[in-house]
Amino acid sequence: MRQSVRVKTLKIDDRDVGAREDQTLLEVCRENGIFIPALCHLDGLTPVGACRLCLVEVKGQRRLLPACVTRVEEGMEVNTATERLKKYRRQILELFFSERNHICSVCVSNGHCELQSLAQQLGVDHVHFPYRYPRLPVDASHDRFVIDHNRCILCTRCVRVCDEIEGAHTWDVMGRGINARVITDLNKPWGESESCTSCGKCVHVCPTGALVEKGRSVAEMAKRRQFLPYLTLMREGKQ
Amino acid sequence: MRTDFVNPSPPSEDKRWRLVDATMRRHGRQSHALIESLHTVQESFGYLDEEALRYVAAVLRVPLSHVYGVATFYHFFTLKPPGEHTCVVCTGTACYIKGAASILSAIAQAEGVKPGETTKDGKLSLLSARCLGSCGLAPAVVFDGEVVGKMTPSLVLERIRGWTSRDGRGTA
Amino acid sequence: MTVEELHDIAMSEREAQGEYLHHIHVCMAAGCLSSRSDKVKEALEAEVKRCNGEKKCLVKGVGCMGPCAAGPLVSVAETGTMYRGVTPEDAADIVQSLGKEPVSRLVYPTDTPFTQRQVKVVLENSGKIDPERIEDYIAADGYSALLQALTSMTPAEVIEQIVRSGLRGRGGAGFPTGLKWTTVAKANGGRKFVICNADEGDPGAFMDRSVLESDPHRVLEGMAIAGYAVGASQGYIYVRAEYPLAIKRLRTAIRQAERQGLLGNNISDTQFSFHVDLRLGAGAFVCGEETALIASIEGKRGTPRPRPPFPAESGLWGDPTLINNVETFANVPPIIRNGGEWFARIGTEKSKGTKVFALAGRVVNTGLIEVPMGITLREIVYDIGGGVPDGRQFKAVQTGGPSGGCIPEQHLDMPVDYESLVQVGSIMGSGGMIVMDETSCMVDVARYFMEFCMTESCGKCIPCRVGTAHMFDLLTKISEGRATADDLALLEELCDLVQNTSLCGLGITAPNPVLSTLRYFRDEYLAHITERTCPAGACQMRR
Amino acid sequence: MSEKVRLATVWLDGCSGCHMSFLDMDERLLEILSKADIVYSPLVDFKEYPDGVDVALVEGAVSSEEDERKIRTIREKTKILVSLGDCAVTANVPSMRNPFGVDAILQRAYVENATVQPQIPAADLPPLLPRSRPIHEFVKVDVFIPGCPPSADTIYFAVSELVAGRIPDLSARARFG
Repeated sequence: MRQSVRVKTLKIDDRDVGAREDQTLLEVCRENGIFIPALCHLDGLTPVGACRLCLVEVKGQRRLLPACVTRVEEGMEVNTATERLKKYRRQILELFFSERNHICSVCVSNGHCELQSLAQQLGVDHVHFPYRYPRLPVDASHDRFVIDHNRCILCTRCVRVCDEIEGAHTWDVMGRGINARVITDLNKPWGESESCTSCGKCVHVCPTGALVEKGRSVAEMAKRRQFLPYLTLMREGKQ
Repeated sequence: MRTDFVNPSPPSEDKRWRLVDATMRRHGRQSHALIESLHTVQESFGYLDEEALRYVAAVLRVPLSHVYGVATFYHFFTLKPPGEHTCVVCTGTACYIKGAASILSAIAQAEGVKPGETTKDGKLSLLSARCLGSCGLAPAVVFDGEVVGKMTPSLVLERIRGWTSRDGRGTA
Repeated sequence: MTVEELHDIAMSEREAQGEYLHHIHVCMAAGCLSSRSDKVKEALEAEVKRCNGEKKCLVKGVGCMGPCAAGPLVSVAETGTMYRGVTPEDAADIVQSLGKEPVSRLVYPTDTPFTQRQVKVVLENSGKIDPERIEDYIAADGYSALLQALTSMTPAEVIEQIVRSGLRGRGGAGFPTGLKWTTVAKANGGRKFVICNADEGDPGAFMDRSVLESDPHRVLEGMAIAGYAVGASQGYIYVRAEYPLAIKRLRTAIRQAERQGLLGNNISDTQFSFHVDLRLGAGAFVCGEETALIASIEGKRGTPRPRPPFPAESGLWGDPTLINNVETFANVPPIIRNGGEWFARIGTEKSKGTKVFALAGRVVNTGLIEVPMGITLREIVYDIGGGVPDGRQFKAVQTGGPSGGCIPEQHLDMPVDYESLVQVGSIMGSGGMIVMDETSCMVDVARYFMEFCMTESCGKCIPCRVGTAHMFDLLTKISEGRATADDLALLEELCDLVQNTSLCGLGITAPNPVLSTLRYFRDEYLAHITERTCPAGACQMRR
Repeated sequence: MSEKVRLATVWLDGCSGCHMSFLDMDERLLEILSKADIVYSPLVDFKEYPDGVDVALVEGAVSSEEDERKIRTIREKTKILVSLGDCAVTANVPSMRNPFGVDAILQRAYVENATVQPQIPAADLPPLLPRSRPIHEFVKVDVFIPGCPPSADTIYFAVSELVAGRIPDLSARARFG
């Protein structure tokens, strides 16, 4: 049963496009083959607007808006790829790289990493912000999985998939600011978690090599995501 | 509707749990009572230990990681037991302009503690606060809950030495 | 409670107080309490008792009188005499002098610009009434606005008065209050909420604390009026846990108002019910941001979410929510009592009314002041503040805390209003105003605020989380004389990035102290970089 | 003076993999050498970094005081400085010691893991910098070729462009790791 949904027309990068009124700019852009980068967003999870890569310019709005949470409006005029936006996106990617220790060459997700491939796609050939080199732990206490905080970008996809899809809420974020970190339960080793069902969803939604399966060598960890749209669809069907 | 959910009982006979229970009950044991409940735990026990976090999580039915996330997000909460005495140095703008930094460094030099730390003998916890709202009396320092204004490094050290030496004599 | 009953309470309270020949007021707000005004009050009471004067002389604990640095403060109400730095030993002299010449050695001069240039609207009761007695508030016309609204105005008429008053949010951004109320009133939803933001987090600001400690009922009354206007029956006050006295007085006030039927169900026999609960903050500056504050009331980590939807549409538990700060609500009762036009006559064209500032730093008179909008900064610093002490040079005045900026000498004649402050690179902010002289280094000040923003960043969005940390490192490098011109360029680049891409107000405004000091004191930055010296002598060079 | 481009390759703190990749250009090296002279390189026997270098490909991170001294000299004497490979561009593997600090690293390498004569060498080794850092944090870099290592094809493209006097656009050809 679907209530009648109205259609809106808007202009994205000088192209006229139509959209359902309940759609976000990001959805409409992707439907229309307009590339918008994003690292925290993943179809099927609640959008949080945290990675700021999907910021777009909307005419009449003083501030840049995150496409992942901005609803379409009639007559909206949107620019998704101005020089200014491209510059900000490159700078933001550089901030991610400078925050922790992303050493692609020795990462099990090398070649399958969303951060790495976005950097290439957006033309980041070096990081001109000083690297921070924090000292961060690697937790390999779980039987099957590893969390390497050096590679974590705090996108919170793991937190959301665990809460919203698996229903375990094993993951959350502790601390704040530059000291924030994802944790399991009361910040105990993952292997000792009382709530983790070992379903592995967190591993497969993780955009980088922060959450990986054990026993993988460099460049061997490719993530499988097909389950997410599937599970979301099945849930909708149930209602 | 489930009826078989038994409310967990407090970790110990300690009467202070009743205060915690009262807060949770007042809010209908709803998840949004988490911060208020943690306040009561800290007020009653001085800090939040694992046992308390587990208990509050169980009663309010909030995931453990959520509780830990909240407890570490807010600077007012501490997961470590405080020292015998606490000294809070205000580092609000007015106090900063009037020399709060030199007070902190004097304490660091004399007692070997930085803000957020407790001396090895457990006598003194040093904290810094983001504005106590006593800007007119800058720089302000709180000694065991008592706000004192217009402080200098030497006055502060004097108060602190009062604690440490008096306590030392008391046990001797 | 009906209007008549309220009137009766007011009359009998005034009569009771009028029976005393003398009224000694002792400041019992946090500032004076920290210099032991409670002991002074006890001594005064003992002295009155000793002289068998209990029937003639009333010793009353009151709220903040303003010049906090001169505390403990005592005043004699009928003569207006004010005493400063009073000790318990002075009690006898003060009591003996009643009806005669004041005790000259203790007199705090009140014929100065400090008192004369101020206009009290928000603070009209501060330092005059006992914040722990609802009767005293009622005797000062308290709750008459609420009952007036409930019994003789429609919600739309209440909002109309707020719109006419031109009141703008006193939390800092200056959003028109009437518009906010209208939006919440029009929002769909059966359940609505009113939240009072009392999470005063700016370092160097204590206006809200003072209002809550000195006149808590005024805030409750303002909230209840707002609840009536927008259709909410539940209010929350989100107050800093660091303000124990304010919390205690609010709790007392809520209890008293409930007992008198001024809060609760069917207030004044109308259909309107309004309950107020306290929620304690726990030390997170970011919770001053509306959506973070809502998350915190819901018992979560205080991280903001993107807006829209705005809380007016979808706020606490997804319901329409009105959020105003303490000072905004405190302005509401007098507006309803005297009418929007009365309020609109104070201030300037676009910034109406008064503003409370916490004046601190390198200035002779520190404390809480309330001035009409449009007054110049020079009048505040030199006339009211008494200028810079110790024969030093004025350098800058900082407004808006970590979201604001440093305003130099050349802009001192600018009127204090929302737009002018933004034009010179600062903001009105919630009302912290810190005066600095030549011993303050502007790089060091920028670094101080950046450290604040870095440690207060919630960590949700990357520009604020990492950008503030990078900016702090760069400012540290500059202040230690280790930086190059490239570092300065990088700093400016980060300012632009963080300002334009951060999720919430904290990140968006975090670069402001850097940008404003770069704008007016760039040469100081350059001295640190090229000559590796700190002109103010405040920074330790590590090179 | 020949009219050929004066080309240098330098090896700082890296595994020499980028130089191996350079050599993997195989017969294409000859084509490059027809347009450029190698005036300094670990692959040939020059002791001093010469003046007037047109293009320098630098492999490796800046990890020691000697590395820092070298890179500053190179910058002075070179027109176009190229960061070749991830160690030069990001400090890569050498930077993995950074979170731990120099003392802990030396202790681990020369004492804890030593089987004979455990001792931290005092002489003969250039002192390590507190942190191993990418080249551009010390001197201006003109071209970045990320990759660990960059492929021979990428290097060939980049060097061909450079000897032809053009700045290569590597956006589609190179990535970190």
